[in-house]
Amino acid sequence: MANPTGWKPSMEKAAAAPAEAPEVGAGGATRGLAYEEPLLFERGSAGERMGVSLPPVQAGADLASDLPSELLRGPIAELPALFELEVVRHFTRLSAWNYGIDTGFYPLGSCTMKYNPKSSEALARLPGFANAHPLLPEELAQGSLELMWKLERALSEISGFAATTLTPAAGAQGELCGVMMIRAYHLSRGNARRKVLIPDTAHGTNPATSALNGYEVVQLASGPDGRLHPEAVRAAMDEDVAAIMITNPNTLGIFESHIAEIAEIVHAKGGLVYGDGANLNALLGVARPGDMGFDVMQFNLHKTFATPHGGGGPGSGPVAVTEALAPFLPLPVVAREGERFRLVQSERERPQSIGKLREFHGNFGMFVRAYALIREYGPEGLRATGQLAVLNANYVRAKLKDVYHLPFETDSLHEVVFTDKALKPSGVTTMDVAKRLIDHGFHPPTVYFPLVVPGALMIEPTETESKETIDRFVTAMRDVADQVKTDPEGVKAAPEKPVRARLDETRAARKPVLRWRPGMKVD
Amino acid sequence: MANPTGWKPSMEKAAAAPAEAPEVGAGGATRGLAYEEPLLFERGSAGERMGVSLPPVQAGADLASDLPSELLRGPIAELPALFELEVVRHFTRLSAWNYGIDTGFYPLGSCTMKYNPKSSEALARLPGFANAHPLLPEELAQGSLELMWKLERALSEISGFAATTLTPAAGAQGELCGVMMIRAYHLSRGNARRKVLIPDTAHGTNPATSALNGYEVVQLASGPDGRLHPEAVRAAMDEDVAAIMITNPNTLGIFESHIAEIAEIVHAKGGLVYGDGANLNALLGVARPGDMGFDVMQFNLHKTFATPHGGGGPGSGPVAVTEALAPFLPLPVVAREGERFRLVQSERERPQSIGKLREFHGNFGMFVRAYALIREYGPEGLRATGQLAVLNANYVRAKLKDVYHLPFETDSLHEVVFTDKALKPSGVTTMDVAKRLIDHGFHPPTVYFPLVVPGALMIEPTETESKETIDRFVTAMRDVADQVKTDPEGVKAAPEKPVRARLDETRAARKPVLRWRPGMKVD
Amino acid sequence: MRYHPHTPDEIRDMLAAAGATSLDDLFRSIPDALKLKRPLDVAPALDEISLFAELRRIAARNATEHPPFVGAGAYPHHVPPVVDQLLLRGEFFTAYTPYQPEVAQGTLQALFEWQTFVCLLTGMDVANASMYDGASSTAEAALMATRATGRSKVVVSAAVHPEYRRVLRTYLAAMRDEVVVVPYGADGRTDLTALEREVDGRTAAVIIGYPNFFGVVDALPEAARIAKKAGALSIAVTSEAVALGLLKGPGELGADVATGTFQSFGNGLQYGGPAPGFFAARESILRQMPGRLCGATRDKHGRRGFVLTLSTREQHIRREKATSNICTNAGLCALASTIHLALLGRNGLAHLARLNHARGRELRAAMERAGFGLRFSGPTFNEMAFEVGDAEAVVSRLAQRGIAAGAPLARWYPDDPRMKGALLCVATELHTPELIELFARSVRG
Amino acid sequence: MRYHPHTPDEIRDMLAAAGATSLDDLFRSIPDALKLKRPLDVAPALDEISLFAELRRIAARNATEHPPFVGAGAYPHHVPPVVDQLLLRGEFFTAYTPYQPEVAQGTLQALFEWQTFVCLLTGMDVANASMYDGASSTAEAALMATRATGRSKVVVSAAVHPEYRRVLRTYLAAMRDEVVVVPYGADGRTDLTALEREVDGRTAAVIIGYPNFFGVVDALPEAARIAKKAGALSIAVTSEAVALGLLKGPGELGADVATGTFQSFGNGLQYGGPAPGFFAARESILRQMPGRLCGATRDKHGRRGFVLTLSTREQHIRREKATSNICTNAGLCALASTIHLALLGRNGLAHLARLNHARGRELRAAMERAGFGLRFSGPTFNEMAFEVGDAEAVVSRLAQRGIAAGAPLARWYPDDPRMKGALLCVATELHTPELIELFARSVRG
Ligand SMILES: Cc1ncc(COP(=O)(O)O)c(C=O)c1O
Ligand SMILES: Cc1ncc(COP(=O)(O)O)c(C=O)c1O
Repeated sequence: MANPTGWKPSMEKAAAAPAEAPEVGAGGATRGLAYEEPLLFERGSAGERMGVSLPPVQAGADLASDLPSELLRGPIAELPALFELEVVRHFTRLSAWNYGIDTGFYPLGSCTMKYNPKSSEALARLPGFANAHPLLPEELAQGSLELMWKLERALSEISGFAATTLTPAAGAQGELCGVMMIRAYHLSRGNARRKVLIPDTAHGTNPATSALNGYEVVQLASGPDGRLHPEAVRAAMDEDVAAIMITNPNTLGIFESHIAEIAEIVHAKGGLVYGDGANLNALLGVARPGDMGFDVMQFNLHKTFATPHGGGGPGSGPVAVTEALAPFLPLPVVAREGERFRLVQSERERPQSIGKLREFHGNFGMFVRAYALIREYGPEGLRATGQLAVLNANYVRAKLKDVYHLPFETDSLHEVVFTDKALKPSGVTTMDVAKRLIDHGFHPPTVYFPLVVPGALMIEPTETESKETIDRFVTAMRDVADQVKTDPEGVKAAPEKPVRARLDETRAARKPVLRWRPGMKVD
Repeated sequence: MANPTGWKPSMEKAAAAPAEAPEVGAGGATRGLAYEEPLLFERGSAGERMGVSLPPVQAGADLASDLPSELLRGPIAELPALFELEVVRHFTRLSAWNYGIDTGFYPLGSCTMKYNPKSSEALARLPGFANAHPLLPEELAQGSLELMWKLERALSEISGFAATTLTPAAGAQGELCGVMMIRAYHLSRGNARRKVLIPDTAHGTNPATSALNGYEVVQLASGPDGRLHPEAVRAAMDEDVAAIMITNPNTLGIFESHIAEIAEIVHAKGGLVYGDGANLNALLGVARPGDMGFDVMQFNLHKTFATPHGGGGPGSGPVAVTEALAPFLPLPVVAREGERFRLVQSERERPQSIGKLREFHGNFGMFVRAYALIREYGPEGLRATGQLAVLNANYVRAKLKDVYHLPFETDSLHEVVFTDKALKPSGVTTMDVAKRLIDHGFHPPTVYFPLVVPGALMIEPTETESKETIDRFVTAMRDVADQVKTDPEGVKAAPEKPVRARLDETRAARKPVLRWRPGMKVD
Repeated sequence: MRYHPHTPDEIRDMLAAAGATSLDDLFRSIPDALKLKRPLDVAPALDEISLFAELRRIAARNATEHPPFVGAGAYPHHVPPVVDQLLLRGEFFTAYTPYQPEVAQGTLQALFEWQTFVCLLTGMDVANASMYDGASSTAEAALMATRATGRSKVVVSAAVHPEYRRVLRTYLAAMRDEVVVVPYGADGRTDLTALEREVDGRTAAVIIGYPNFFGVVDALPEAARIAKKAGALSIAVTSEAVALGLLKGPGELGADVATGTFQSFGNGLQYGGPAPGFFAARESILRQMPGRLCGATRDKHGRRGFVLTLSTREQHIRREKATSNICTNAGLCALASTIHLALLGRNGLAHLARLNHARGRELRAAMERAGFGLRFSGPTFNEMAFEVGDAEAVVSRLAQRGIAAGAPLARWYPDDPRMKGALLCVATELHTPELIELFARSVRG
Repeated sequence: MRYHPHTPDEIRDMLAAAGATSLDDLFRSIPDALKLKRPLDVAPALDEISLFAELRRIAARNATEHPPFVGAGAYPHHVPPVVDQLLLRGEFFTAYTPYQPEVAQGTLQALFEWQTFVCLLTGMDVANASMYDGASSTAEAALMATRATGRSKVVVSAAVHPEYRRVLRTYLAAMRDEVVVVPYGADGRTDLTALEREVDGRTAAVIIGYPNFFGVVDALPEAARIAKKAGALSIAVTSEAVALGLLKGPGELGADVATGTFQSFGNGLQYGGPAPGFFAARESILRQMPGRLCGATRDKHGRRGFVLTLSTREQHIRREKATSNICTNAGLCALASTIHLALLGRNGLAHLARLNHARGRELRAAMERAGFGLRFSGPTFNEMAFEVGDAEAVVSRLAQRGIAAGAPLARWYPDDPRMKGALLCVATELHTPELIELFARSVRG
């Protein structure tokens, strides 16, 4: 095999070096065998090799006869020719370079990285669900429709709203859907309005979503306690404001306790209150956005309801609304008629609908998993989820606040944000701490977000982590803080254990290499 | 977490050490993150934690009432109390300490470590197969019976025998079954006879099996060409010899070309010829033991027909026989009556049967996989399997015979045996070479077997390995041979990369610690 | 609770450490008036055995015994079991967006391989790390075109998937961008004269299906030429990506952007989602692209590695100035496609595409034998519209036998009299010749 | 061929390197007369899609909709999906016997955990790394007893699983060891007076079921005492290991050896195999034990690790003097049990056992309501024999409804008139109260 990954074979040299047991981190991290693996395109043979077993093509299926020859292509030369075992080894080895929830603690703030139940995978693969075509005649798809209808009802109850659409593909599309409905609502009353108010703690998708809807974003400063204050809203609120987008608890893990008053202020001027539900995990069974003055809210089903999204997705972003906004829900809508269910697909039946957001009905595969989780938890389980998520975060906070700077003394709910302020003298940054945690055996927290907190370290343990695990994480965080004092360079040199040391992001952006090409070089 | 695995946390020290990229072996082996993991029993909480979700026990199910109280036990104190994610992480991390076929090349001679198709796993899990109870009324188990009947037919054809039993659990039980039938055959003619002839190249299960049947083992020396010679057999053969057990090709990967003459000699004195079919992979579609004078032979289905046996099993050891031995086949036997199949269970129908070897009908789960493979291969695929297995072994042989000592110049079939003779001066042994291969990224070959070859290195690539893979393995073997010259200590220090360096086997045997106990110590 | 590790003792200790008197006390920052005073009104908890029984009951209410003869944007294909067994590996399955590249090289290299597969099949220079689906990907392409060209008119062929067009309208509504639809001809291809007429100096993008909604291989080269002449971007939309194993990539035919879905590779039907939307374009448009991008770089020892890059386009940095609001994408679905494409490779993809085309021809022949002609005369891949008289009646009749017959085109084209009897059907490697014959006969009834 | 990587060119090059002129030439060491001159007469090759169709057809000929009410050595239990998803991890699934411990620590630690689970449940000191199944494990125990005691008589209770006894006879036949069967009483327990009479100075082992074949908790402590008095080893056989979550381990009750299967933990029915046989014993017998043993040790850096040990007992070293000929065992099945037991743990196992016992009582109550009494008066766990009149008739009648009713005991005890109407039935966590009620009513008909 050539040497595309740039490692230098050097067996003799290294072998001669004195053998010693590698360091072991608080999370048990040590070193073991790993394997360099070239790109698929750098593998395989020039020949007829193939990793699938397909039926033969009937002889005499002469293509030219019915397809324009100028549009035909032969086999794509740059594609590799691999056999099944080669592919199995490739992905088995690649996977070992990854860290997932199944590997260990993954306190990535704002992402609610909780355990994804394996049962759900078996359920989502039941042939009736997995093989259902989205355009099945309704009488052949009653199972899908029943499940969607029941999930909609459950989500409406959990969030305290009148109705829910399951369609959106992820949180951001849920936001898009919600703001579109807000816009449609205002339009229906004559004027779409121009502005959307967004606190400075908000996730980037909030302003981006507003912009996509043609709204001008007015950023509101949070108070010294990390909360949005009524005054700030009152000052910015006017008849030209379509809505305010609030995340509650916000991205600092702090409950926006003035939410009711803020909602009043906004409603008084005819505006609507959008709830970014990405942090709903904190409130499950304890409080409901629909009871706080929110008019519309998206769920991040893949976070709060534990649907797998390995590598960055898929998500699912259902949107719940009040009665007033229900007419604007996107299509399709599942309607129940006795024991039968049907899909309302046409604007003729829902003239005020904002229309369609997906080619079909949403990420059904995720609906199955989320519904299964809700059914296994029941009311008590859901409430315990919120309570234990908040307990874990507060425990971490209590155990670390003496060594890491806590920018806000305000109560935390499901996550806690620290900063690298205390480490500054040593020159060690949040990024260094994050990388050093890898050598201890933990996935780093979210870093440098929210933007209002310089050097933020955002820790969200979730309810599926045990006290033992959190105690080990706390030990690691404290070890790193100690090491910053004794050996800052050691911290900056991290990580040492993974198959790759710190990667050069500047180089990647300066000369983008975004795909393989024959003879590809990275320099 | 305590520190049961004996590693020394030492983050500062090691982190301060100069960072450098680790060596990379010819098989791509490098180092990456791994995780120390305590025993299950060293984990978990003292409380009510549980990793399963079970229905409640109806209240008022008062045990004492109908079970003798002196026999009742409470929860077993030493068992751990874990939750699902904890268990998932435990086994995910443990698995990463392993090397399997899916990880890389696994040339473990005599074990035929070929790719285990993933399709077979999906097929074996079809509810109709997976959930079938062995005592299902026959009319409800026609699927299982049809599959067994068809597999029996296919195996009989592939091996060239009249009939096959699927019952035995593995190769060794297949041998047991075969020798029992031989014994029953002789008994039926008045005398069980006393001895079994076994060449010195035989696998340990052959003599062990004979002994289990009360036979005295007479070992025959192979000739200088690694073959058993007719003279040796003629000299040892008499009316007291029940059978000769021959592995063909033998464990040197050499075809016993005198097999026909040897069979004649044995048959002439009323003896039978047993074939150890563990190496059948070499002959698939090319030659058939049934055509060579063998009277009975076991298959190692889990090897030749690629059924998974992770960690040491399960196996499956069907036995094929000639017409003459068919009456002695163990029970059950699958009988076909038109489109219906039934199990012959009773000695009344098969008075000469040796009886039962398993509580039920054999390892059915393995039958599904083996049958699927045979169906996907068809005649051409089976023949190609034998041919390519032999091609790979001969290619390895050609590429290494100048650096490793080849004890026999005789043609090889599916595997090749080298020795460490050429390395002796340096003090490096076969075991050292094996361990050093690990650092290169390969599973070591079988070592020190067969016993007739001092320091044997037994390499069986199988047909599912590509030329590229074998070329990398050859490079590794040659690198090691070179290193032996320049740096023998480096080779003896191997392996360096796995989570564990060389383990102390003497210590393990001197003071056996074979299970966890509270406060367990290893010293 | 198998997912909740906390024992009563641990809860007590942790509360003490956190200085709280009870679990409720942790929520003191929530005004009492805003708290829920009752248990949620959702069904009671189920143990795993009952859960499986209940979901099996629900799943059994779907009829999925036979492969559907309907495609129309979602295609029934065989997914080799090896794909799912690799996909389920926890290290892939339970990792999120690779924000920390040193512990996400597996995800990142696989994304880099995905981006390469998308480029090779579409004939484009660059591709992103995936989109929600084909429709939103196409809508984002249109938005990108309006940004890139500073123009606001989007011209779309009526032969582009109608649901894609609905999503396009939803996305563009807010920007008050103008969507103009041009008709198709009797061959099922876009009417080029009409297109030529509509595309002008105000046109930002021309959108055309390839193959289009009718399964017809539309006039992409011509459409691209018309767009280029007017300084507009041409966007080719593909929902049956298997076709790209037989047909040239949109990039080779002059398209500037290629969008659609790779659902056909490694992703089952799942009642319509999730599946990986793809987005590919020419190098020149790179910095206008939505979504995540994975790029190659080196680590401090000089070893090649991968990272997310050019993120200054994205919402988490650029906020309201971002090229899109997309954050979570369809990573796992993209991985499934990547694994399936790796298995197919050069030879398998070509074979699969030929096979699908051949099955399409068998369907056509069988339907003709049964007395049903083609609705459109244009060239097709594995999907085509037949003239069956009363399409809705056929669908209900076959539904009674548990067969999904096809998509009655009149549902989307109520005003086009030609569509009254048009039934859109597909045949793939899953539809054996016997099954196809049976189907054609049942359509006749 | 997706499993054969070789291209024609590679084959050519490799043949050249090997100095062979053709693939056939590689087999020149096989005399021509011994070669097969024709293609094998097996069915032609199938592509994956056709393969799945064919095996689905075959699987569909089995009726497995309802959980069977028959146990008799194989028990229907719920296996949480997480077990299988972990088991399928390639590093476990495709590794073999851990001959090279440095690259097999995963397998080895899991085996060490398995051995510990077996010891904890059986109350024994040591356990091996698994056996083929319960029957062969029991037979090997008897052989071990004859070796250890130098005696040749094996006394076995007629209430031990009849198929186990058949296997025992097969295994002992060659050694001319003598097997004596002692009867059971009206309570379904071993007749202790008869046992006392049979066990003498020539007796190597006493074998008794726990619970026995009738589901009855047999008189193990008494039997063990009788054996000990005569200097024989007592062997307790358990096929429904869930019972050990509620009943004391055989070791606690005086047994010297415990054998049986852990199929109930993590291993499905699979028409009877594979499943992990277990073998546990007192420390004193350690060196007489068959099978592989995993032990703890340290590596050169002092870190704890695991290896296969005491292999001087085994065939690959001792050859004809080995304690057994077993080589490949049931490793993967033992891993499945280990994972399931880890999930169950202290609390889950106790709960599962109580639940099974409770379901057994519900079955008994339902059958009594339906008019069917117990055949035996002895205490039972989750399985018991009912008096149903014509047992075979009941079985065929319920088979027509796709239900596996139970095991008619007369099949194994044709000469015992008491067994004529005896039907052995089981109820586990899979048999809901509703299902049990329905079953009892259908038995009545
Ligand atoms: C607070 C917040 N809002 C919105 C989003 C966007 O959700 P998604 O990534 O599902 O589009 C996220 C996810 O990162 C988030 O953390
Ligand atoms: C030559 C030979 N014979 C017999 C056996 C025994 O087969 P099994 O391990 O399936 O019992 C083996 C397996 O190691 C073998 O290699």
